Amino acid sequence: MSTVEEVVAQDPVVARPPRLLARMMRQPQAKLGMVLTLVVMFLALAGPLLTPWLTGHTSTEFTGRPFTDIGIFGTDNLGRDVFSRFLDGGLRLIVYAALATALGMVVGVAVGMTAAYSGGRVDALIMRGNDVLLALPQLVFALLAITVLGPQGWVLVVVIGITHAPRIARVTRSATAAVITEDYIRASEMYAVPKWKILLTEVLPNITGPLMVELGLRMTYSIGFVAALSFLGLGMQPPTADWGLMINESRIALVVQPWGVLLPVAAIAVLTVGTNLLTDSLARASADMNVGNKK
Amino acid sequence: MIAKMITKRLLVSLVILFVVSLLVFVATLLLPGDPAQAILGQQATPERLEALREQMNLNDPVWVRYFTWIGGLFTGNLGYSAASGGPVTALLSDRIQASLVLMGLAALISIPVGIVVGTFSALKRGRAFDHAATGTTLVLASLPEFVIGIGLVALFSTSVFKILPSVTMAPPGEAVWNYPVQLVLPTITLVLVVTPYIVRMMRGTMLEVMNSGFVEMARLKGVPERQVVLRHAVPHALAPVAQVIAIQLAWMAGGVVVIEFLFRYPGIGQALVDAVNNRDVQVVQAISILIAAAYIVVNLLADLVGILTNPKLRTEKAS
Amino acid sequence: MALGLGLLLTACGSSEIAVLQAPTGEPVRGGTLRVGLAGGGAADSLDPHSPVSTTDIARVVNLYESLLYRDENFELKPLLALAATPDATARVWTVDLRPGVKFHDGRTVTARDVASTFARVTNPDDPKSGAAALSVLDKVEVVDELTVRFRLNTPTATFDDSLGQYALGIVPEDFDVANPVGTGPFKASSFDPGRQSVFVRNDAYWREHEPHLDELVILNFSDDDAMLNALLSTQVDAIGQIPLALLEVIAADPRISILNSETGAWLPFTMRIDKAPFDDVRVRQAFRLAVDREQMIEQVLSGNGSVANDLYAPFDPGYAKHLPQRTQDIEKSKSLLAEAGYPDGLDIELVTAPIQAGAVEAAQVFAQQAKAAGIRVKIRRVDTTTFFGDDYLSWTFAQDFWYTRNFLPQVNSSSLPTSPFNETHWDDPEFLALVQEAATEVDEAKRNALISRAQEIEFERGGYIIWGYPNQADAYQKYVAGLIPNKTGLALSGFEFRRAWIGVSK
Amino acid sequence: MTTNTMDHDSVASALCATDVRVQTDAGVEILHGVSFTLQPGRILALVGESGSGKTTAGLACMGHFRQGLAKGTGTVHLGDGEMGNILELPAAQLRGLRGKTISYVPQDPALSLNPSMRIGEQITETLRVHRVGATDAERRLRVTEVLAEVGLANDPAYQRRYPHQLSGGQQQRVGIAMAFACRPSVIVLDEPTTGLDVTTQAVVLRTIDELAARHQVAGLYITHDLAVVAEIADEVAVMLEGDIVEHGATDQVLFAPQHSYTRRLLAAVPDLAGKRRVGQVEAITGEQPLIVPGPHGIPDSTSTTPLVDDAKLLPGTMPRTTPADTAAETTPLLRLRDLSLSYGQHKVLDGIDFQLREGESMMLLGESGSGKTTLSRCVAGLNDAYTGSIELFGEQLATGTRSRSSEDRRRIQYVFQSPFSSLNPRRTIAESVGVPLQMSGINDKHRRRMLVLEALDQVRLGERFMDRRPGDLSGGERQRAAIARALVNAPSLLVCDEITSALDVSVQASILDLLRTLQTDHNMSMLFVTHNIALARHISQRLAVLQKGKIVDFGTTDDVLNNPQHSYTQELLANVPAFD
Repeated sequence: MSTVEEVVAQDPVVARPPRLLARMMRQPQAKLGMVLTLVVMFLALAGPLLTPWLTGHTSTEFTGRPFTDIGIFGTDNLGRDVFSRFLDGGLRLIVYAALATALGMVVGVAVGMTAAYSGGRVDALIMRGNDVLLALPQLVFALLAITVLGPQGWVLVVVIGITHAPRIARVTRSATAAVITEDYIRASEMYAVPKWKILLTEVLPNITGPLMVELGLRMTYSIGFVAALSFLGLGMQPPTADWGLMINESRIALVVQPWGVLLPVAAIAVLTVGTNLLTDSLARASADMNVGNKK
Repeated sequence: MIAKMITKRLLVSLVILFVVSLLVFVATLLLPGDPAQAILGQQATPERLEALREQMNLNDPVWVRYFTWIGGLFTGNLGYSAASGGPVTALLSDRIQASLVLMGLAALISIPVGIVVGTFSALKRGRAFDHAATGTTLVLASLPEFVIGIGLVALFSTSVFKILPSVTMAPPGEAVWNYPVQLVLPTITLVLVVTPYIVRMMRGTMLEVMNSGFVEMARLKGVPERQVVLRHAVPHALAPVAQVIAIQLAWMAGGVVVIEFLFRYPGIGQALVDAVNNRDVQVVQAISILIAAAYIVVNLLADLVGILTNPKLRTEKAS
Repeated sequence: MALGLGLLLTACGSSEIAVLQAPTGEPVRGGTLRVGLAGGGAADSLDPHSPVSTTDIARVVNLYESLLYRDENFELKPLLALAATPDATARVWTVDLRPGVKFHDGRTVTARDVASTFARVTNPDDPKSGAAALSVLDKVEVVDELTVRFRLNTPTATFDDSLGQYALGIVPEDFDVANPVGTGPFKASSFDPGRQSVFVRNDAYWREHEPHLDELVILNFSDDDAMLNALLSTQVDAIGQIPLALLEVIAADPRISILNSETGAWLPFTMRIDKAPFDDVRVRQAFRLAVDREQMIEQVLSGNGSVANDLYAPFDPGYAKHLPQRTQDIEKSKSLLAEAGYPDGLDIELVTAPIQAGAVEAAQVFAQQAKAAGIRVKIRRVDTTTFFGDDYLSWTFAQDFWYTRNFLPQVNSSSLPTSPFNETHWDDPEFLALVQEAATEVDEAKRNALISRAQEIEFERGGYIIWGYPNQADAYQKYVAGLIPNKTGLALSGFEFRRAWIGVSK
Repeated sequence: MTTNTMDHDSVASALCATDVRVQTDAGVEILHGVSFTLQPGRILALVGESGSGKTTAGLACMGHFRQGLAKGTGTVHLGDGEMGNILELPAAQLRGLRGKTISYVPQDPALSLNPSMRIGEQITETLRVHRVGATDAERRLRVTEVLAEVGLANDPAYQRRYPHQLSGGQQQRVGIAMAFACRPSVIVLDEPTTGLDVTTQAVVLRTIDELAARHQVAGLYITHDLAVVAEIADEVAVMLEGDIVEHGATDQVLFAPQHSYTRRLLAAVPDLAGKRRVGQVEAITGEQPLIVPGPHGIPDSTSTTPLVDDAKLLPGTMPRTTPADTAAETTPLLRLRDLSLSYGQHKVLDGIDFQLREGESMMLLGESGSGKTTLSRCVAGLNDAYTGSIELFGEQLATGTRSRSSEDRRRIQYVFQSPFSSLNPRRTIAESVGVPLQMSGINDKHRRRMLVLEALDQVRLGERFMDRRPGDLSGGERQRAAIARALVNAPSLLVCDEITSALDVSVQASILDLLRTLQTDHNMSMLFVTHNIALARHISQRLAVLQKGKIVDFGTTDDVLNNPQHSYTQELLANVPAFD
């Protein structure tokens, strides 16, 4: 379950998912998604450990001239072993994506629930602020931020997290809005349960469905986003071995030496498809679960 | 009533645009490095630097610069490109065209395709077509745009078939659309990125609507199925889908950057990346604002569509 | 991907007549040459005296001509001048102009034009890029129609070198960029900044039979990919400076010829000798010893370059050939570091930017090599603008790029406390003395001796790590003839398209 | 097996359904072979509680099966049956019949009318698809005609309206007009009056009745409301769990029920007169099913149900014994003074004054929009936007619940209308019921659990429910749990807002029973808010009639019901369907 659980683990707010996850895993496409995700996850996590002895080279040493087919998958633009770099290049991508997603979720959920619950001016204010952030496309935002602050890891995480937040906030808000009309919220109001407690104990458990779906979705996007930034040369910096960066460095020679591009592209594709399959089945699961609740 | 709603929307949009402009301006202020230096390069003598700084009124206080700039926005004068010294508008005009052509093509293809495919897989729920459609869209929806792009390139222009150009290379000064074959891959990429969302949304809403009371009623009235779909169901599904389409179009405004970069497409996306590297502050500002404006306008339109297609709102007075 | 389009055309043999033999024999007159060059942008200009981008240079070289110029072997040759001769003190230089040379508008070049040209370049209000090297120039006297006398404030034995800058094209007194009149082999016919410029043959050109071409088109390209594709799809006939890593691939195309020129251009690492850790000469030596120059050339230039010995100006007659080639010596490097107080290595940040093909790559390779010596390099990649921004010339450990120059001019621009780009903050009294003496030494032999002694000092304690001289590789269609290797580091035989001709009709 | 008192050969039947069986896609049979016949000009009522399969049966007559259901088996013949078995007709022919020969009036017009089509157009569409009328002009004539028939305005302006511009009653009449537009021979009405207030209901029923009579249309009237049946139906078929357990002429079924289920059902129906002893019966559906339904209908176990034991008299029927008068002088438990509340210029509550004594139960009667819920929420402190004062035991309460003391909060408890929304689906019953205790400072988990258990026992749920989640409970059980939450803190006033309106009659009966017991045993006061006047005698000693935010009638239940002062109350009483 690594993705989901790992991701869930990062997200303190998702309280009691087991039933949901159980329903999710019942679907074949969830199983497929799990397999795909796990495969890439394994590659990414174990890769760094495997590199030297599996390929005989570290990800930075030189094995020949650039863009030759020395080694299993040839060499890259600096004559380094493509396969070694590939094995070494997934970890950061995934970690950064996960962190960014977690950040976005925490901020977004907090903001969204507050907005929906307090309503009125606060709500309006927060949501307008949201719209402002949303009016700058994520990439433009990232471009600006990264050129201002430089392409350090934390900048990536924060930028992506921040750009996710308003989108997550929207979802959270509407989910919350749907829940707070329910009488059990009014009931706890009646018993003067503190507002924060209402949000945490009454509202949150009832929006985990949409939230986890959003979580999966954002995770998928984050992966693509981190990779895309590296691909634009604004993400990971050389000589780091990173899938996005590999694509950026090797694409000029796609004809001569396609592996430098195709391996990472394939990995990213499989990973995102995997996570998205999981997310999708999660969505279905939570959907028919809510049906269950409504009787 | 409705007029009020619309004007309210408009005002809100304007405010947002204003705040965004502030954001962009501040952000570009923070860009490290001296634009003047950036333009003149390392051979520049202090005298020339100073002269240029003066000419770009980099020496004015910040707020003055902001207002000269914002004022320019309204007079359609986006300032002078630091890099070229020429007016930004002139610099961007044909790039904007190029981007619009690309996005327009993509939209033209993906919207109808999305709606039709979505509707069909909803009607053919659970059948082969539906499974195929949902499967494909799910996969496509999960792929980052540049992955799709590179995939296509590898497939159609380098590794498997070698039938399509992988980069746009209009001889300088010529419009991109004089070389349609070069537009194919970028367009397809955009379409493949955008369509899945439309399909999925259309399918979802159609399924909902087809289960709704009034569709059942229409059937029980003996209305022929195709009329039920075309007259009762589809119109209802369109409103929410319009939202998604708007979001997708808006997304294109930003997402096109990566794709243009990938295909060397001479649009605003690439211009933005270049400008950021050249510290061409004016251009960065202009493009960011442009994209933001486009985004806001599209969303506004979606809202308006929503308002106008909703009889409840349209006839507020009557009731 | 870059070559996608190209290979496609190769694959399904495009409709063009693929010429597989380079044309031989007498040059054919006529035809258009379309040249693609990367770089340049909306800031391009036809100003003869402040070329910035490569495309600017290419245009300037073909529109205008300076008094002297550097030929393909980097030798100083007369161009609009017949000779430039110093007096005994090297304070006064007399230049005899080539008679009968005509501007594009038909007027004859006179001494007055030369004077006004130099006035324009050194105009204190708006000094042009050539001005830096002319700081010694006091005034320009018109002796007669065809003789000019340059009076200098300090004796300069190599003033002729300054006169040989391509950015010193001679223009008429009443010159105006709007009407770019020069004496070059081509006349400007249209110019679209950042896009392309079209030049036509200057029929009144003073060289016999040249130029061969009717028309010269210079196209800007935003990047290598596009440029390569343009060449391979025969949208251009020749392109300047291709990525060395792809040299072999491109060469493999039967329709394409490669022009692979050795140069004296250099891509150094710059260590600020007045800042820790580099204020300790042993650290500088340690760093120099940590470099595996052969591997640098292999990885960064795919082998297309020549090993350097931490010295610039390899083509200078005074170049210190006698010095032993420095090679990687990790042990020595380590011990030096230990002596300098870094027994267990040190961490250092290397600022790099894509300022030139191979720069960022070189940084990565260095980082990898230096590990062995316990030098832990953190690469900080910035973009070109930031690199040349406020901190330029004050980075502790960075890189730079220089075209081929001879020793003294190079020193003037980068290795004197007074020079505009002294990036290593090099200020060595002994070195300084030698250089000043050499600058005024009119006797060539003596001067060369001084120069090589100065280079010994540079070799001992200099702040540059100069690992190699990258080749300049250009590619062109087989049907293009007349282009020859050129050491100046300028692409496509120094942009001397007067020599070029089209073998067969396309 | 099907009991059928009519022999359909005598009259030419309009529709004849025999042994209709319907399965879910999963293969579970939910309709076990029902048969019935519809006669022209007569209306057959198909009665049953939720889940009894009555709607499925109704739609089966039109050859329509909702999602999740497989095509039914059996035969449905129209008129002389030359059309053949509807259940086997090809789609095209079926379409020809629907809306033309046999038409349908949906349960909720708000959902069944296309919100983005003008009503005129929606009716015309029916005519057009069935080629009724040669030209649109003719059709427009028919539309105006039929609109008039159902008693709506029929001017073009009206026809150009959208559904949302009509009231519920008007929407429903549009639905009926649509159904009658093509002059069908059979019409299926699916709970057409649920959700309408009694007055409108009466109008709609009358419309249906006379139209059916005038055009000799055979009607199948699906409903859960036996009172309505009495009003409109000529015959009744009672359904339970997919079977018709009893079928006969209306009077016979209502007054001489054969089947035990019918009896219990009847017994559960509250009547205005209060003669019937509602609540002695066990709840039937959902909770403890009487008999386990076999595939072949229900064995008619006519076991004697405990009949009225006159020993236990209803409070209210004997004012003397109620604390009402004894406590007359003591300060009232609750007193409202000039309670008003308005949103903008719209006055929701307009100067409410009343008092409630200890141990007394008051019914707050009003139709939707009368402000009754707002009023009850003001009392509970859920709505603090009111002016005027609410006093509990003589001392004025703060407006909002948060600003009230926890003691005040404990004293007044509120039970919400919908048990499906008032319990957090993600928390166990014990957790939910425990909240009030927690908030009134009982932190000892064990103690809390004990109290919760007590409360659950009071509402007859008991330990086994403690750790279940609402999802696993039936509506009635949920409502009991909700009540338990209100009781757990031993309140002195219980505010019940429409708490039975979402429940089946039998369940409602059991809840009423429960409330009454609580009231009598714990001498607890109650504010019982409802729109159903028929409940009055079964629950309350006092009755306040609320209209447009004003109390228009007030007094002991008997007084008000026997001689209503206000015209509105009189109208209500006149329109309330009843069978005696």
